[in-house]
Amino acid sequence: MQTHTAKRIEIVIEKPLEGRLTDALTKAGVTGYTVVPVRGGSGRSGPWTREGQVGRAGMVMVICLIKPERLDALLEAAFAVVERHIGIVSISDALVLRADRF
Amino acid sequence: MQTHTAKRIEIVIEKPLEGRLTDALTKAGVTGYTVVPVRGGSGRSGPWTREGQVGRAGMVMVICLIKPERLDALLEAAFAVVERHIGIVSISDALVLRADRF
Amino acid sequence: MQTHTAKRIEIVIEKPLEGRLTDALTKAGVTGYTVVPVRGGSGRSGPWTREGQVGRAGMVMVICLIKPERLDALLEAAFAVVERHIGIVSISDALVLRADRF
Amino acid sequence: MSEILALAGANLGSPIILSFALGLAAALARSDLSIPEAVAKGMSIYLLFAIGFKGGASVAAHGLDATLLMAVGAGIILSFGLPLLAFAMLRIMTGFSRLDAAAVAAHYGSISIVTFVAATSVLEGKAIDAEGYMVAVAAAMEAPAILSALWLVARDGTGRAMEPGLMREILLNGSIVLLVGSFVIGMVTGEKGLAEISSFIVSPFKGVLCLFLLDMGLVAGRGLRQSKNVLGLGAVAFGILMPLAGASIGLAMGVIIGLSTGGVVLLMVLAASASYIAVPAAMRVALPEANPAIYLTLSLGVTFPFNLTLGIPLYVALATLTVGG
Amino acid sequence: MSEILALAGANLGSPIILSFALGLAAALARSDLSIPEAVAKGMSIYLLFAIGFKGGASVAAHGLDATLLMAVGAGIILSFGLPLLAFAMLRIMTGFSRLDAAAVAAHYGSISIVTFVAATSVLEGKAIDAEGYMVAVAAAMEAPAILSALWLVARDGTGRAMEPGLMREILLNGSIVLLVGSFVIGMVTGEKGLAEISSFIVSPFKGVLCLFLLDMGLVAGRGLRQSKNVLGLGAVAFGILMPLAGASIGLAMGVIIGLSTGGVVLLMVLAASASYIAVPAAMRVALPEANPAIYLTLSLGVTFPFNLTLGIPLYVALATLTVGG
Amino acid sequence: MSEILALAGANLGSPIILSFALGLAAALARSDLSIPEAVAKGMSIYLLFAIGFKGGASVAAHGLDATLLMAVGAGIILSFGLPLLAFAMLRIMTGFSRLDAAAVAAHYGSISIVTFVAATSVLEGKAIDAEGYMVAVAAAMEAPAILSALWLVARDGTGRAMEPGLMREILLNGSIVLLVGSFVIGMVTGEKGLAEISSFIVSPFKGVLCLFLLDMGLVAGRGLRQSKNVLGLGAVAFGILMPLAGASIGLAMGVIIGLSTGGVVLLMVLAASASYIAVPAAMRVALPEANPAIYLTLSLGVTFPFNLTLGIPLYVALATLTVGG
Ligand SMILES: Nc1ncnc2c1ncn2[C@@H]1O[C@H](COP(=O)(O)O)[C@@H](O)[C@H]1O
Ligand SMILES: Nc1ncnc2c1ncn2[C@@H]1O[C@H](COP(=O)(O)O)[C@@H](O)[C@H]1O
Ligand SMILES: Nc1ncnc2c1ncn2[C@@H]1O[C@H](COP(=O)(O)O)[C@@H](O)[C@H]1O
Ligand code: NA
Ligand code: NA
Ligand code: NA
Repeated sequence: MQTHTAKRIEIVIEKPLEGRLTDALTKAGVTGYTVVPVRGGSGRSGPWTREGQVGRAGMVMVICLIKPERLDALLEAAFAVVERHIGIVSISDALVLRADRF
Repeated sequence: MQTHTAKRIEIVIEKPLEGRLTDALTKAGVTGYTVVPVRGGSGRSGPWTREGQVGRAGMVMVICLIKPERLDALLEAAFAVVERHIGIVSISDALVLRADRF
Repeated sequence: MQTHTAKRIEIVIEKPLEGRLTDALTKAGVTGYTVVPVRGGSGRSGPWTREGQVGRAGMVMVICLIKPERLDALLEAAFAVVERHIGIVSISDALVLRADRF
Repeated sequence: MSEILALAGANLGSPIILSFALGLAAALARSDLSIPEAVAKGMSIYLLFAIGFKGGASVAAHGLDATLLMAVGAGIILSFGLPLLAFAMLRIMTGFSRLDAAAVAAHYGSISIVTFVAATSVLEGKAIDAEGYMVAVAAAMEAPAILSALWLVARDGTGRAMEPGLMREILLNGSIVLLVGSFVIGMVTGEKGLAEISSFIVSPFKGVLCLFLLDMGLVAGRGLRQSKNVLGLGAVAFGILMPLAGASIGLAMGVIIGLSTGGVVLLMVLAASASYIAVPAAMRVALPEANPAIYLTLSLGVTFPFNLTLGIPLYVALATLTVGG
Repeated sequence: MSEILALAGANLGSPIILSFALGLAAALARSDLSIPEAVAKGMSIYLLFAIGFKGGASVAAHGLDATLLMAVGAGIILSFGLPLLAFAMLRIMTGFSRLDAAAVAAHYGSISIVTFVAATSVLEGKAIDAEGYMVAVAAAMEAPAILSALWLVARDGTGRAMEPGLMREILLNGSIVLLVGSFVIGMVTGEKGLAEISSFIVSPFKGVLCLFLLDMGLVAGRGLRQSKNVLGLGAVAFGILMPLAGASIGLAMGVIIGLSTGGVVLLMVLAASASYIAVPAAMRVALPEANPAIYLTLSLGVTFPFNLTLGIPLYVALATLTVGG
Repeated sequence: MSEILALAGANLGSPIILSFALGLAAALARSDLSIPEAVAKGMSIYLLFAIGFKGGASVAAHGLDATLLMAVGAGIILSFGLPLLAFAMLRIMTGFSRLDAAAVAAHYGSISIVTFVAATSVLEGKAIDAEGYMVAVAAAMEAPAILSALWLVARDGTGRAMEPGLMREILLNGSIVLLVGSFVIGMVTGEKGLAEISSFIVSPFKGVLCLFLLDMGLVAGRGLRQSKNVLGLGAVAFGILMPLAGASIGLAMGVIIGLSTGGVVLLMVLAASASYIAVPAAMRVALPEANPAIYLTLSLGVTFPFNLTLGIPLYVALATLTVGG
């Protein structure tokens, strides 16, 4: 089956920033992303869980499949939003079916 | 620790199709999969969010770890279901503990 | 943009074990992880879905980005918890922005 | 006429409609107000259970009318037939493809249970009785329209063989099962059963309906914002003319089979309303190439608000004029 | 005998049981009807809070009986002891491994709070009073059975050292804490507190219970479908004989310590019912090799429906015969 | 004084406070008791809708007081001004950075609607009337404090340009929209509308509040456990002194503009309480470098329980002494 190389970017970010991040991604030419809920986690800012949470803001995970040549533009855009906030950005290699989709 | 090479397939698909996809995967010899909820996303068919959603169908993400030699059978099966629908399929390399599990 | 190589570990495990797993990870020197809810799945112990579920325990997915050199310690720790339980552990290569975060 | 306006005015000032308007306004203003999906689904289960149970208990109290079978039959005929009318109107009034037109048509043959519930609550406010078995008619009307739409598509070869399993999924979809099931429970346990749980399913009913319509307003508003340019003028006109046409046919059939004024109103509402839960899900499986933005925006963004605000009082007035009240 | 049948008949026709049956039927017919996990959990929190609060308020009203301590003591003894009986019966009647048998046994020593709630509601329907502190007995019976099961396993070396932290988790599990906590709140605030919130925890109680049992029916039905061939005839027989045995022992102990008729019924129900929330979670941690399909199907698919439909009216009849009503 | 103690004692024994205490205790004991996020959010929507609607209906019944505008104006002034006082106190009493101090200050200028709701319910229990439009004052006080905090930060250049879109987000945040919207609906539909849905928004209100406070207790307790060492003695003292200072200013302003006793109490409560939903979310966007553990622990872990248990009865007593009751 015909596949196309792609980059898979996974960004965990605070929920109040979700709209700003997806706007920035769209501006950077990203044509698709998927947002997955997050139940809890831990990092430099300590552990938290969705149900025992103060402030109830929480985090979300944004997953983005893009053409490799768009990676830098995306990372710039994502970083500008994530920079001052808690969260993490990771990149891995992937193949995608149906090139018209991304 | 002993690990085994595997392929990780990630399929985002409309919720009404979930049962058809997992049935097709099972028929294609897939022995395990995990379904993760999706909060929202964007693609060729535009942006949507679970809470501000018309029709309330939404999407899900199906993750599948398989032996590399089964990849083609799985992609055929998945593609037959996904083909006419909105959604995206991606593949990446992975290692898995406990070969008996997949 | 400056990136750092990392390993991405994805563990699907029963919810009652979540606390034990994250405690074990923390003891093994893992500084961050993200927990994602799981709607359902299938494996050797059969299919299940969150909403049609007996016992209502369910599963969760724990995602962990670590420095490659920490992989073995993490796998030992994770395996000790997962060993007797249903669930699956997979590893893939990744790049991470902001080395201070992991 | 002035009476109809007064009715419409009173209807517009009810907490139910105002809650819907609040949701709509909040969404259009891009407020982040939202009701969690699980809570909205919980409320819809509550409403279906309550409306089914009350219908069944009312049948137990008043005995089974000879018109029951006729009413269910009329409902099924409407559900099969209205899509053909809708399809013809769409082909004339809009530039939609045959596929999109068929998908929209399926929605208008089927029903919106929330519109039905809102109408019930308006009737109660006016102390107009209606046949309890109208909820069974509602359940019977959910599915046939889908078959008509598939037939419309199959006719010119743009469709495919029906997806295996789809028929069972449609007939056993959650809302049909819950509506019919709670109707039967209400019928079996009767007034005694109703008394046992009436402080759950009767007293708070209208309040829950307010919150549910708040959510419907939010969803409809977000849908309208995301699909602003999907509908042309012709489509919007269809979204208002089609319920009027459906209600007129419903009126005629209701009078012919001899329903009470309230029963006629409810049959008009069922004919006039368009599905936005069961049919969209079925369309995603059966006609995935049809554009969901079109049918959802029409059904939820145009016809639902029209029926809720102007339609229901109009249908009440027409039925009262025709049947007497 | 004919009286018992009449009782069972009346019980079967109640909205509560019919809602459960509806859920069961919908799941077995593979309808997609489902209640969101969050809503189901919300309803269970409501039921636990309400039942605990009402028990506490009733204790505040009637004063603390001298039998309270004895009843709690009896509950603890039952919870420790019943698993031994269950284990013995399982080893004779089924081919389950020692591990599986022990895991099942833990469930039958512990309790099902929903069965307890349903029994309370049946007693209320018959105007039979029961000691308010029976909810404290219920809470006391949740955990000891788990220890008995672990001891059964440890005895022959198939087990391991108890997981650190497990004991605290079991004793502080959400339902025990909520039940005991709301019992204490009810006791402290008394009839006055109850009056303040009775239109929340008393009036809609039975209706919420209907919807909750609808969900239990869905879950039990899906469980039965997924694990059809897990249970042989012997296991199914155990799932019906064990509650009868437990109820008989509960009857004897209730009579000995001098509970009222209602109190005896509730102790029988606690002894007869099997856990399907707290114990399964503990088993996944403590005895992960035991097959969850076995213990869940038995507890939720066989014993729960049996108690709900036939068991409760039977226990009411037996207690009334023995103690008088 | 002894009267205040008696008041506080009665308050501490109410089901509302005890439910909060149960949640707090369960969380501190590390029980796994938890209320699903969706259910908690559903309850908060219910509470906002009910409190807004009742306020509006009460305005419709009693007519618009000339003091309405003054009260809203006083609220806005308080919300703008209190952060300056809080900031000054924090710089003296704690070692927090200017950024952290400004973020905390924003919370104390804004309000906690749950504290407001709990105070309403205490007033009802004592049959003390309050102006219905106080919910409008509450809504007006949510946002201005955020601007003050941003100004405090911008003053010394540690801040940046205001995030685009933030202002709209703050003003149209869900709770403001719902509160104002349901207030307007209540005002439009009046006593008649209230009667239609009072068995939903009036009767079960207090019970829902209990469960909601149970959740607040759980959340506050988990927050306290996770951030035990975040707050020094000075910070804790601030968390108690600041509400007292705010309440005193609120008392003075309420008396000056001529509110009733109940109205004065509510203005004191608004001034004394600190936000824990809207402001934290805004701070994560506007001042992400500020430490959330500090402001959430102070607001939710110190000030909220203080107001709920001791503060409210104290404010009632002070207002009654000053205005008469
Ligand atoms: N190494 C990591 N692996 C996976 N998720 C992480 C990692 N570090 C941080 N996160 C996620 O990002 C959130 C914020 O991280 P931090 O900014 O480090 O506090 C955490 O709560 C986790 O959900
Ligand atoms: N490039 C992408 N990366 C991640 N998710 C995507 C991408 N494209 C599409 N999706 C997901 O698939 C859904 C449907 O996509 P589409 O069929 O392009 O409308 C979207 O709502 C996203 O959740
Ligand atoms: N090959 C696989 N790919 C993805 N998820 C899996 C796989 N195998 C198992 N799982 C997940 O792990 C759970 C337990 O698996 P098991 O222990 O095999 O019963 C399943 O319900 C799935 O959610
Ligand atoms: Na229709
Ligand atoms: Na038992
Ligand atoms: Na304040």
